[in-house]
Amino acid sequence: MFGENLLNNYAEAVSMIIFAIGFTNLLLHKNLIKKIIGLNIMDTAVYLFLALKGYIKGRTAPIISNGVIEADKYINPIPSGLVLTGIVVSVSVTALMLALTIRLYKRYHTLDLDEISFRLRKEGR
Amino acid sequence: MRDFVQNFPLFSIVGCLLSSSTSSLLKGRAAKWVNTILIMCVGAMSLCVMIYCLKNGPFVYIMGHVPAPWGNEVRGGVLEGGMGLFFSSIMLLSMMGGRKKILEEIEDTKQNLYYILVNLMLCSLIALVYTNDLFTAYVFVEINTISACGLIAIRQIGRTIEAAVRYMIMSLLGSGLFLVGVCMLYDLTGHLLMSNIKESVALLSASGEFREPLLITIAFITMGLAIKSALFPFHAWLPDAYGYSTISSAAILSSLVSKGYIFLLIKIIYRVIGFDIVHDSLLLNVVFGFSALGIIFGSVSAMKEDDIRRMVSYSSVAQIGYIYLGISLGTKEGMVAAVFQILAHAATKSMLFISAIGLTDASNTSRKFTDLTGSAYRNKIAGMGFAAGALSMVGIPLFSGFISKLLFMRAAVNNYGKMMPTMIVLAISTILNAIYFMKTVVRIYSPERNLYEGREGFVKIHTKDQVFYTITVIIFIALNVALGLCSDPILDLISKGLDMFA
Amino acid sequence: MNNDSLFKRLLSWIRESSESFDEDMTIQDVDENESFGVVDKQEHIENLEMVRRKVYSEKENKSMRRMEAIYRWFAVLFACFFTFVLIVTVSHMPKTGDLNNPANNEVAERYIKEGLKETGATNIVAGMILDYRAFDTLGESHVLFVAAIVVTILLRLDKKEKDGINTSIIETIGEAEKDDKIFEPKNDTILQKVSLIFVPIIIIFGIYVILNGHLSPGGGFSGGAIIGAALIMYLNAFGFEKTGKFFNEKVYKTVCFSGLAFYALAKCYAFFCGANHLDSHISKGIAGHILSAGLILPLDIAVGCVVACTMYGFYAMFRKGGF
Amino acid sequence: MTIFQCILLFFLLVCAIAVSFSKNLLNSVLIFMSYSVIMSIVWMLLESPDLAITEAAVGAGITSVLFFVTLNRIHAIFKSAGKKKEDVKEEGNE
Amino acid sequence: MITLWKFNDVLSLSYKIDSVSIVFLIAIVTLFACSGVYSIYYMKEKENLRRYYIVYMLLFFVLCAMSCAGNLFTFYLNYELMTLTSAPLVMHEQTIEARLAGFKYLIYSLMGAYCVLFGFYTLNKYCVSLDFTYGGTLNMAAVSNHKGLVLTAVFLMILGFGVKAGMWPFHSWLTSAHPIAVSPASAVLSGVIVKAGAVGIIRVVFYLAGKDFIEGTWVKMAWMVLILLTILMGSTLAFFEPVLKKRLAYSTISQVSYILFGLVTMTDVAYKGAMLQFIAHAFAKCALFLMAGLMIKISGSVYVKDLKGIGRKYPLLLWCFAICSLSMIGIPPTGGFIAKWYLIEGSLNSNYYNFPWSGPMFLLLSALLTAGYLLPIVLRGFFPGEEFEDNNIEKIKIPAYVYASIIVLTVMAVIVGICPGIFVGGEM
Repeated sequence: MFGENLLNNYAEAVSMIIFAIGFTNLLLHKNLIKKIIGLNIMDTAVYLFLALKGYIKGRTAPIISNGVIEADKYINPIPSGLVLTGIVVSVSVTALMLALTIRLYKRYHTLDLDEISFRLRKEGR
Repeated sequence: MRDFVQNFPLFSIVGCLLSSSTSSLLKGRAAKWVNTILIMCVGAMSLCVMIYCLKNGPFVYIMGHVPAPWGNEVRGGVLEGGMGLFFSSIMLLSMMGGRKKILEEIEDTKQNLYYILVNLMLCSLIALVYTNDLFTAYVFVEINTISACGLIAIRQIGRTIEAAVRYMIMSLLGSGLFLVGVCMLYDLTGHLLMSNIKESVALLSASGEFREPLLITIAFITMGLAIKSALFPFHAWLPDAYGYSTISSAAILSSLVSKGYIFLLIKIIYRVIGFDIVHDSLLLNVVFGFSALGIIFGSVSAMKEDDIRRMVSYSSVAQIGYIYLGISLGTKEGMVAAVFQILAHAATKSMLFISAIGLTDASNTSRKFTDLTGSAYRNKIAGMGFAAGALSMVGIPLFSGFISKLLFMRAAVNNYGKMMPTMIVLAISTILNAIYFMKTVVRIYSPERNLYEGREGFVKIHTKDQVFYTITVIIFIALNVALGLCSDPILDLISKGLDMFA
Repeated sequence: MNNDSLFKRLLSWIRESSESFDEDMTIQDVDENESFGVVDKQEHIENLEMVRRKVYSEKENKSMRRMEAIYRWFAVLFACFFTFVLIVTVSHMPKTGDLNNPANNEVAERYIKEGLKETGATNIVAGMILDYRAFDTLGESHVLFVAAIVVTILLRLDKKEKDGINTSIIETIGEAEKDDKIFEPKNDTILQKVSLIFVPIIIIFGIYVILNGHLSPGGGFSGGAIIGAALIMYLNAFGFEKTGKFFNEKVYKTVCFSGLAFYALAKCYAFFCGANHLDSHISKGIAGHILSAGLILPLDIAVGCVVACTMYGFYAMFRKGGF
Repeated sequence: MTIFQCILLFFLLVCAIAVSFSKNLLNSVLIFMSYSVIMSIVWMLLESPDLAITEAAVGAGITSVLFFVTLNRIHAIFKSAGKKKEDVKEEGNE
Repeated sequence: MITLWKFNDVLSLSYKIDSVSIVFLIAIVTLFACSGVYSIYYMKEKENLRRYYIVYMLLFFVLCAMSCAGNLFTFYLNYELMTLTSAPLVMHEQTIEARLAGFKYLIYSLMGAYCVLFGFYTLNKYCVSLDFTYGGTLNMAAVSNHKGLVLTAVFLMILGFGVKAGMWPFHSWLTSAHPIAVSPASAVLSGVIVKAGAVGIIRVVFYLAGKDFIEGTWVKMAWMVLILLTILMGSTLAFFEPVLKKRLAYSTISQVSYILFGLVTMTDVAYKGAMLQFIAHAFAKCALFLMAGLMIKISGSVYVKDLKGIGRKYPLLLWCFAICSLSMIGIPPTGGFIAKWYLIEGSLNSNYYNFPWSGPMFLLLSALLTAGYLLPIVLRGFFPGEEFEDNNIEKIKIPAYVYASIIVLTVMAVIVGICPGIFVGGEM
């Protein structure tokens, strides 16, 4: 069932648990703001996972100091780049969702999607 | 120095980006013309790419000065070029058809923003079609999602905002799954470019190492893209989003956005994971079940609707089910059928939306069937368009729907395990299609003169008042019939392109 | 917060019927809204009555209550299941921080070995995202752009009071300002003095982060975010009429357009030259100097300007729907 | 170092769970802020300072500010701050 | 075999003419000519005539194309087009019930068409080619291990075409569509379009699957049971039906099943009989419907009981009615007699369980019923009885060309009986 690397990958395990929590919030929480926070948590968890994957024991950040360019002194730079890109995406999506929330609230005065659809059914619109 | 044609993917993508950032300074009309010209240019360039690849095979274009696996790449092939051409032409037609409604339904200070969104949508579609890199695919999927949300929400009534929120939540779940899948894939293979990943995946599956993570990764990516393209259990946002947004948005969303994701999925199946690894995995059976359920459910709830646009939206749930059915058959024929169904559905569904709006205009913008009675006499060309679309959906020969059904049946007959369920599902859904589309056609063609005497809004709309609209619908009908009549060269192109994928 | 209280929370959260917090999110705010300009008050009050009767009356939806309880249990179960699957996956993955992971292959090696020579950037990450994988970053900046556009569509208010509100959810500018005035600072001296001291420092720090993007941690995006935060602080201290003097929508549009257009054109040129094996006449400069690393510095600056303006624009839109 | 990392990860976990169980929205947003700060520290420990800076500026800064202003717009912040409704009104009218 | 257009490797539009299509063409041309002439008079005061005639000519064209179809795809294409073009004729009045009837007609026909489509896809895999060649084109090597599938497909196709041919339990569209449609339309409907289903079954059973493949399988059994039920059911319901056109519609159901009876017997004699029944019934039933239209115009009522004494004022009309009824029943020298003769002979020398005696029994029973529901109209028409005073029948002027069209049809029905050889020469 479980593989042999569980104890080595405890950090990944934690990040994945956080991912699952965020995913569940985004999918199943009733309140819209909580949904959005869940979205952020989910994204950051993925980025944590990615950063952990780039990390190599006993190496330093990929910023070349005093001209040393041996490959075995610096960690893997690729995940950092991907995470940088990803953070921008997540912040723009967050802003968008918040704007939608404001408009929705101005119209329906609630943050609960089920209630809104219930209300629409009642209004017959 | 490579051939000049090979630069065209780069040019079309950067052109879209530039024009979108330029339109933020322009007024509405200017932005409209920029948008039109841009779409035409992109279509022409994709055509050139397709012809070039037909002559001398697919090519890989380095984005930057270092080759793979270090740099970033785009890849041009027959199918990519053809898809680009098709997407841009459908988008052009939808924009032409919905012009009047855009002017009515959107505040004139926000017109140019609408065209910006359309440009960026086109950009993301083209990039999804051409890209050869998974993370780039993720970034452009996000652009696609956000601009689609804008397209839904730009007509600010309560229903569209609610629909946009639902849509965003669903597609954010999808992109989260897709992202984590890509990250795990990167961790397992150490690459992000499709071709390199394919090599390492082949090695891994040969050595049997990392079997479980690989399977779950594939499952995540597939599930994410399926959620984003509204496969059955995740379609809750679809009817509101398609039914209440402004008509061009509805046409573009229903015919292009989900298709872009599906095309990306097909590309991933072929170029990242490898068809032979996928086609005997348990994953396909799950997708098969979901798509079969989706077909039945979509047709049934479309039959229960009394609102014409919601009915058409539900029927597109069923159609997306068809596409996934073709993919999940796991044979070459099934894949060809799925790609052809993408084309046929895009052409038909956008035509249905465009003509539906013509009908509702002629009946005081009410979308209930009771008011639509006889509207085909009030707006002749829209009635013709709707009838043609309905016939194509029902699967009458000479129209595109017949050919895609034929292909599905052929693919199913060659796959003994899934033959019977496929046949039954297709039969049921086709009969349901027949019932609700024929019902609509009979209703819009049955005059109730005495009922609408002198009621305002129920007016005859003459052809000279809607020249663009008429041209659009006529081109749509021609496109449908062309897809139905000369399907052979198109199928030939599709299978060529799929071979180029592998 | 410690754990057992958390556990109590969990149980109570699962058991509670929703009027405890969902209702105070929804119903009680509505009375406040009547003091502010709600768009279509009559209709909304009817909705409210209807909801009070139907949704929140105990006797009418026992079933809804039960549904919600089931819903919560389902949420928890789903989370557990999903976590289990993910942990199983992770447990089969390669070791953390191990040297011979698949991820540490020739790709990363070349980035580190040749990165300085090929891009001229000391900060390899910056070199990578702005040179090797610049296509992603191009897309990324446009993600920000399109998000800004959609937020503008949703929140920018172009309606004056005189053209009436037709059941749509768009409020007028006047209402938004009335809504916003409550949170406007009433010439808070402490805040103004503090921000007078801090804002320049923060802005300078942001500029430093941007300009050193290729030499040290940071880069266009983080620097831009810092500057945007400083602008927002200034706005909170002095209010809109002060910031409006030097930062209005026109500035915002022009900066965004020029930054993005420059970015796209420069990258298009670079890609074109690279792919066709032409020589792009952009000197790499001496590594480690401030004016080096070819296109990376100007791109950082462009991204920084765009991000700063976009962040400030977000805030202004959210506050009162316009600059 | 690993001990410290473990503690931070545990805090991340606690914050993530607490966000979904906290009863009012302001608390959730504050908890989310602290979550981002801890996350940036974790990234600092993982030798990727770029991410740390960006996360600190964006996650803890801009995003939270946007959340706050949103809470203002939807009037969910008074009860959280325990403010009386009346004085809000008179402030609004002056 | 002319090929007009190739869609792809399997689908092509190709036409050729063989014995079946000749018979069908004769029926089509005569019927359309006569009811066209008739509708000049009948449709005079109806509205939007332009649409009516356009659709009429389209239908004529499509039917001719279908009768000459050279392969299954062409046949199916024209079959669908026929459904779509004949629906407007049914709905021509555009009242609510007309629309409902037309909708019912559309849905039934399309469902039938999908059953056909299923079989089409399957045969497409198991046939050598889809061109019609007598004796079947099945690729036995491929079929051998999927016999059940192919049989199912064939049965589905029989059912699908049977919907059009009014086979039980899919007959109910007929009785709702015929009375609603205008008389020339319903004449064409029950004269030709209902037969199109029969032609489709002929094509499938004899020209694609081959009768040796069907012979002795469950398909034949089930099909035969359905047909016998239909024959009996049609005549019985017609016997108890008060409305004239509905009665004729029920009789169409049972009479068309005679054709299928001849097909399912699968002997050459019965096949010839089926052909004769095909053409004889076409003429006679078309004439009957045209006359029914006139009678309803005259008596102003759709019920049979109001036709008393109609023969006093219109003897010629009623004589034609009498002759056509005789042909329906099967009394010499009309075409119905010779057709039923062949049918009974064929079924007698077919050796299939108890079919040799049960088949003829059913035929005779239904012939008696037919006499029971058609002859009383004639008798009451001529001899209304003493207490009859003719006030409800007013004398209206019927132009000569209408009589001419009806008489032509009647005479054709007789000629079929006198010299059948010119319609079905001995060859197949």
